[in-house]
Amino acid sequence: MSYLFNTPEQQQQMLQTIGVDSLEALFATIPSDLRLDRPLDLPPALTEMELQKHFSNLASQNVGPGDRVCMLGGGAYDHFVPAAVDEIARRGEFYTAYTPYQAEASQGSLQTFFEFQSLICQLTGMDVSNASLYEGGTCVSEAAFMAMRVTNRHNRVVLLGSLHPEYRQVVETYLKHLNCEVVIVPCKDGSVDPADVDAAMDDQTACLVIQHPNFFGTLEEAAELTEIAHRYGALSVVSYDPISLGILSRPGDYGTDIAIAEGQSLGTPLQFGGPYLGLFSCSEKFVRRMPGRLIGQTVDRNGKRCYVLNLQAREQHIRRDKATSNICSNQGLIAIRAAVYLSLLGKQGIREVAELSCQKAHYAADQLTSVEGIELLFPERPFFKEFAVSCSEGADYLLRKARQAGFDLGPELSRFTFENNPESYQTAVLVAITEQRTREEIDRLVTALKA
Amino acid sequence: MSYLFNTPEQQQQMLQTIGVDSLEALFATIPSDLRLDRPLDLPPALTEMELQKHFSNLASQNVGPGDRVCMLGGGAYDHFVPAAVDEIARRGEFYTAYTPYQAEASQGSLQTFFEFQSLICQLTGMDVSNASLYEGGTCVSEAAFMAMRVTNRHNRVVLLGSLHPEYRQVVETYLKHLNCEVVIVPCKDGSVDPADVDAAMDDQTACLVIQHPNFFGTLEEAAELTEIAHRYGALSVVSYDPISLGILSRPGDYGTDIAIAEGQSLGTPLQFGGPYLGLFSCSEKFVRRMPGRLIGQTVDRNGKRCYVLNLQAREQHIRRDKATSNICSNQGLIAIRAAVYLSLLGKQGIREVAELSCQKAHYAADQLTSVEGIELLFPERPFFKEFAVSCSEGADYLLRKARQAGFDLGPELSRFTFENNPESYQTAVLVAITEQRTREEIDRLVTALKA
Amino acid sequence: LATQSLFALSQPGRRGAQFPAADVPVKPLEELIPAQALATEPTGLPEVTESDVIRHFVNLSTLNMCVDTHFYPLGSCTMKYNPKRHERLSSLPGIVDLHPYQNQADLQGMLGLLYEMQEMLAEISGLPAVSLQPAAGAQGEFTALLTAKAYFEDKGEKRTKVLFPNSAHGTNPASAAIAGFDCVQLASSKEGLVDLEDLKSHLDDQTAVFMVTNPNTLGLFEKDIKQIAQMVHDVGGLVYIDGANMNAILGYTRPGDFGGDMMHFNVHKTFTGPHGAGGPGSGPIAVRDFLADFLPGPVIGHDASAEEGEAYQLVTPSKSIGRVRSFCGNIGILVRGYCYLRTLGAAGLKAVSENAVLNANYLKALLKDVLPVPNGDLCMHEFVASASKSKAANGITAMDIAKRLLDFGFHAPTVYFPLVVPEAIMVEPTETESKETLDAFAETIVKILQEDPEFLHQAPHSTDVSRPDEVVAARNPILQCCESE
Amino acid sequence: LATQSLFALSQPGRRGAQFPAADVPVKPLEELIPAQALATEPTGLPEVTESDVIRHFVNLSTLNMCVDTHFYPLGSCTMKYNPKRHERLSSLPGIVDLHPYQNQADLQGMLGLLYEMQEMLAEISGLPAVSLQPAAGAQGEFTALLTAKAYFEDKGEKRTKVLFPNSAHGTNPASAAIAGFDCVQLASSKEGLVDLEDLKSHLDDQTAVFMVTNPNTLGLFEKDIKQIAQMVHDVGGLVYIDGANMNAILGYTRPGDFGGDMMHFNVHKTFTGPHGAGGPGSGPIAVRDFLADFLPGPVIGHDASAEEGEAYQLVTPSKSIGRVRSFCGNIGILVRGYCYLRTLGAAGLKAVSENAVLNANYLKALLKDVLPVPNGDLCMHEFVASASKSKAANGITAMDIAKRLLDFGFHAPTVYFPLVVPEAIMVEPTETESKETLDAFAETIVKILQEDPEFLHQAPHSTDVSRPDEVVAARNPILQCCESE
Repeated sequence: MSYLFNTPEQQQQMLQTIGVDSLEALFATIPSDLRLDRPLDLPPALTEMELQKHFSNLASQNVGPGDRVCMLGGGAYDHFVPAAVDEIARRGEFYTAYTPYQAEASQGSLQTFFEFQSLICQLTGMDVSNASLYEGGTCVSEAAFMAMRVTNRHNRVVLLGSLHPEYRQVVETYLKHLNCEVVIVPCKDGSVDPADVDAAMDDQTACLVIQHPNFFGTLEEAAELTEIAHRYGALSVVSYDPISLGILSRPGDYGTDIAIAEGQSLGTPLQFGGPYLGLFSCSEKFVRRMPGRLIGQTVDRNGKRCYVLNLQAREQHIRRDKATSNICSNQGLIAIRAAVYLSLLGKQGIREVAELSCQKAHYAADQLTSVEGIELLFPERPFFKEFAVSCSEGADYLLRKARQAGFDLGPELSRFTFENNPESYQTAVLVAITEQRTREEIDRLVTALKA
Repeated sequence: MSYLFNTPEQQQQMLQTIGVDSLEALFATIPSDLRLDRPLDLPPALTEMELQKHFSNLASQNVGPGDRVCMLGGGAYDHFVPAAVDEIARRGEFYTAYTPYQAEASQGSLQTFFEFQSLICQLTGMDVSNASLYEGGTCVSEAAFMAMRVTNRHNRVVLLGSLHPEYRQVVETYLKHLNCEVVIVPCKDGSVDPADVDAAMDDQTACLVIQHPNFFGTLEEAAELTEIAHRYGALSVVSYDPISLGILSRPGDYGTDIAIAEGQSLGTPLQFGGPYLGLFSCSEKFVRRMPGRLIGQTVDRNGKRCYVLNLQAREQHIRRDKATSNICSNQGLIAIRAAVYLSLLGKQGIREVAELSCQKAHYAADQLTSVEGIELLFPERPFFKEFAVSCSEGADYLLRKARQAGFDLGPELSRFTFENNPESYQTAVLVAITEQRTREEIDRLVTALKA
Repeated sequence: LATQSLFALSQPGRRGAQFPAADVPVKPLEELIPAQALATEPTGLPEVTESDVIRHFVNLSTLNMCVDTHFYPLGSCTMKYNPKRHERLSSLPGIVDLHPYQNQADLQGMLGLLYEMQEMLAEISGLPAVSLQPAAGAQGEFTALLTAKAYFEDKGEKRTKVLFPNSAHGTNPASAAIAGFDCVQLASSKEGLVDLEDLKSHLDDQTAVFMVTNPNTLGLFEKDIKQIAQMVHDVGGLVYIDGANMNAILGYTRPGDFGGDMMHFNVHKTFTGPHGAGGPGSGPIAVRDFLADFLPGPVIGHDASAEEGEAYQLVTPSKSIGRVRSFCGNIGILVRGYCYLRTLGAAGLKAVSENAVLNANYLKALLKDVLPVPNGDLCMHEFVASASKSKAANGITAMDIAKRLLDFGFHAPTVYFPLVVPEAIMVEPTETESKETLDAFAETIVKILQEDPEFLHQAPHSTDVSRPDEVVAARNPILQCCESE
Repeated sequence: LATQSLFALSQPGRRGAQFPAADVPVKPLEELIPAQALATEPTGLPEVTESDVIRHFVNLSTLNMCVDTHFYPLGSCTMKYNPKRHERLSSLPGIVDLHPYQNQADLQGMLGLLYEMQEMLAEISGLPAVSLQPAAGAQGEFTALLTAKAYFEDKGEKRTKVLFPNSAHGTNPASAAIAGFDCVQLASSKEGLVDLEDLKSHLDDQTAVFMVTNPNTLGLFEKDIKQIAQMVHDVGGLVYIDGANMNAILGYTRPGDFGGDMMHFNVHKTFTGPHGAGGPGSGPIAVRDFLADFLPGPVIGHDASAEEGEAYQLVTPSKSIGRVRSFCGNIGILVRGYCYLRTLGAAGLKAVSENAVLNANYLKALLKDVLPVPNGDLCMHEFVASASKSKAANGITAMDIAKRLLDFGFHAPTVYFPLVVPEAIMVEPTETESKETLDAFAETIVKILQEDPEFLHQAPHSTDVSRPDEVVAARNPILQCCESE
């Protein structure tokens, strides 16, 4: 039997010490009428060798970036993951430890998370980062909850219509049953008009949620929108692309109150959508209203610098129903990956990745739109590394033709629902270009699409 | 520049401390006429991302066991490697350490190698194992050298003609210029006749080298041959298949003086032939004549049990030209893999792997010989997990047809030279079956060959 | 040196990862991006080499205790061995590199795996409808509560209350609060179980859900669970089973069979996630038939008669509460859980629980004289002892024992939880520890209790740091390192 | 606990790896294998679980110092950073899983890589013919000496002597002896270089090969190397360059350019192999044109005009000495070396040597007052200091310093080698260490030399064990653990 230690002989010795005469007897407190009277109906047990073959078989039924060039976007990106990230994340000392409840036995995790927080602060220009939340989508809800607590306005939040539609759905799931109005300001021509936002805000609005670059890859007037939010006494919540901060102005620079992001791009493989990494940072003044785990520096009884779980009084194991969030884990191992990734890249590397992605994306956009029938969906809007194109012969046609040539584009906009959903979206797909893509690949795609 | 630390500013500070004014000046002791006056002509430097793409491209030009079912043998086998082996071997603490010269900073390696030695002793029934040599082939030469030292007979060794032909070539390379006669006893019908061996031995022979199971996969009369060697005062050297010892009688059981092996099967991937693992064990009485590194148990100044490099007086850094061998490394990391592998398998697991390989190989032999034109090359000889078949339409035909069906067989015997090289070898190939092969695979191969 | 700050290693101009020059025609950034959107200065990320990064984080890692190096009997956390095959298989190309928006026909292997995972969780729970989406147990609770809410609203009921015993995990009330329910905490009985009287007194037509961990956080099976469920059902409420302690009952009894209507699994606990220094978790939920239509989307559907490449599909239930996260779940963790279930099979899972319970009871028996367990004769997979006796006798607290254990190479048990036991020491050995380890642990506890209390108040003595000052940390929070260098 | 014996963990019936039942019809083993060939009892391997194995070896690993955790200035060993991309790339499917007897058409990617490796090594050495076969530097020496022997024999000469300076690595004479040569050890000059007079006096028509490490083991470049080579060539001999110290001169000068006829590389040193706790190494050799035909087979040939799948071929040189090992070499290590060379390129390699030499000279300068270096004003990539002064002054030996350094988190330098320097301390910092680390190391040495000599004789004080008794070990060798349990 796999992973068991006690030999039958030892089991007998142990039962004797306990004072019962069978394993079965240990379960005496489970009333017999509640017992399962048959074996579980599960597939037969496999040895490691068999399981590995089974996985080879499963993997062969998937088509991955190893087989096709990945230009898929929509919140998950094929950025390069240096080997050093795996080297650290696969150390048993990290992945088989748990929440650092015993600080003395967990300084490795604690300092790493503390440095993760520091790196996120340096990346974003924000004062304080927590040690991570689940992923980008739930960060929006957590930010909205926090904004409600901070502003004491519990009945209204405003979201830009250019927010990732799945993030918007998550917010709606979290808020709609709470008597809280979720107002969506429609996105027109690839971004949201600040005047429309101004019109949507009022003095009962807890926050304005901006995604910049937005779901379509284009830039929002994040600074101006933040000012608008503040004019109404609301918090500005900005969901950013962490890679973009290699060249774009940082949320902390333009006065964002809560900066959130999907951190998958920072060294985590795509793995079909998770586990990913929710980045959550804010102004210092709101720190005691933050959700999630916070690591703080302190000294030990000998005056030595060390790290602890800090401000736990906010958390659910102490505050229970009054906690700032119900989240009681962090994405520890993914946060470690991001810490290693950001350390490796440094200020120069993050700039290079951002610039390469941006330059190559623009080259790709130029080349793709040279194909007859393919046009930028939002030709007037600046974008960072992702853009939407429409295809006169339909989105499916474009995707299929690209696949046949060995490229995955997408997602197609028709997968999603939007507040403002013009006809043109039905023939449009997103294209995301990371630093991994090459001119040769882009040219090959374009040649295939022209053929 | 990759992997460098000193920034230009630091370099200047350091040069100042040294008292020279340029990096160039540090190389003043290299006469200028010896300097290379141009850059090295090497391919351009690649970043990690580019190198990874380059490797994907290289790998795609190879066809590996992931693409075809591996039934290749000839001294390297596709046995299953449990994930736990990789988990340990990829720890930086092991792979980025070096020879444990400083015992206090190397108890991890030292105890692991000590346990490796112990595991090999338990596996083989021998008294003493060293901490490994290069690989199976050079073990034969090292054993021959050692036998010469032990017996003080320096001019004659006898090898069975069923020894791996590459091992035989290595022995010849090592010995032929030393005024030492290398006598090969021809292999007939798959094994060597003890009477022929008896005839070949004399009282000037240092050792008899036996491979069992032999290169063709068949069994030799190892016990009887050992007796013959001893009768002439020679040492018996047995090259074994470590997996086979899960069911076969152990070299120590039948009086072998020096037991050697290629240890690749014990948890090391095929990686195109190396690095592999030379296993070398012997009787206790010869321990001070052994080549290679030996780890010994001792106590430290506080009486605590610990481990050290032992009997270094045999080694080249002390004995120089009088050393027992010129080898000054061991296959540390591969020995660690073998230690983990043997620990995981234990006495039960090694038996299972041996039995499965043996049973499946016999099934495969039965099925393959049901194909018209395919026959066992040595139908009379018992074998363990590998066997030779001849194909009436030629070895190439058989290999090609198998490849087309998704199977790699081989090697073909025509690749090698043998002392006794009958015509029948020209149409023969080896087939090796490990525990990884399934009935479904074997049946599929046979169906394809019959088509 | 290990604890030097990463930022202190930074030197201007040092480089870790490097990237090639652009192979496309490069335009000035200002032509691509409006000036006001561009950063005016670089980020403050440190500048270090790859080797700096490796040495720093490898050395830091060695300051952790972990399952791979130490016995880690952290109660309620199921710190069992994490099989290494899971790490290998979940990292295979074709598994680890799939994009969530790929064409479904190119994902049939992955979707098939996830579908099978749903089926296995349904069978283990006895609850037929599964959503893999929740990112962790706490999100599973929240998701299930919303599912219940939607169900009630669909029936035209608006129920406001969620009940839970005072021994519950803190996430239960926190999740209920965020789901917009009023929280009602119930007393525990003398035996450490749900107090039926107190429960009864709070049940009414406003009761939406009764949340209960079973076995509960004292490591005791709620023997009256069927009756409890009946009581809840009688007022029209639903029973939620917090699955944190599933490791005790796999194959022995199922939440769906003892009255639960909804539950979550902690894949990172019960099915060896692993724990990842705090996460990621994965908290799939299983619910009864009549709740299936309300589950968050997408779930994995299977149509055996579909054309090739379409057998497995992402589908959204008809009355879905919506999404609770982006994409489909913490797939990497679910894949590991799948490996585990496929390795163990039915008999293996049952043996897991048998040995988890055996180990807990054995350790409990070894310690019974020095660390009495207030509640329960037999425990399930864990037990909650109390250090009240030693505290009263000579001042040795649960914290002292926990800290001192570190010196002996044991991670501490959970202490001061659950709140209902004074000086609680909550020990969960798991099935992947040996009798030898349990013996050594028990001997150490006995030894510690004979040590000088003053010495213990200062413990641990062998770790890199000892007794960090949490009060100072909270008073003036220092939450990032750059400011202080 | 970490140091508990693996065998002590064994319990009858415990299982680690498990294998499925046979899926073929099973026959009694006795029908397949003659009875006398079958074992009569099982092996004595221990019986432990997978988790036992992991915890045991992970804990053991933490008792090592290594490059990933500590500065490791072990002289002559080039303990530089091992890039993590090498481990990833050398483990890729299609690289790590190739069988040596596959069809060559199915190996063109691997053979192409190895061919390119040959070409790069030829360019770096200035010697055009390369064999990748030797498993380590020592085997490279042996192989080259046999190659030379075959060359002489082919010319009808039978030369018997191999010369080397007394500062040589022990492998030089050991390899020469095994290759059947008489060994002649030469004196070193006052400057620590080859003594030209002594060399001259031993050169004659029996001289086959002069072996020299350059830079030599004192870290000094043999400035007269061209003249030396000329002297050897004048008597018809060949010059062998031990490439252990190539890290000093990459791109600056080449063995082929300064008179070497043959050399080996230590891929695990110069090109970040890695070191693997003692190996595997890889010791490819490069030789002059006229020696190419004698190299061991196979080497990788390239025919650009060949048909697809046949461009790269394994070929055996026409007058080959034969094989020195089975298969083609330590491919896994060569692949890592290939990664390194492709990452660095020409400018990168030159910068490697510049910084290796800079770091050595800088550290030497920092230590010059406390640990004088007897030979040389400027060193190359390493230097050999002497603790003679401190030994004379207060009895602090090289060994004391080495052991005490461990307490401060530094691996010790090589001590007592080369033999020509009393109380030798041989320091090779490598280019992958920072000025900050070198500063800290130098400060520590200064501090140590001010400590109590008695205290130092007992060092190290913080490690798991201290000063193992090697005499006892050698007197009654205990070489396996089972006997004592």
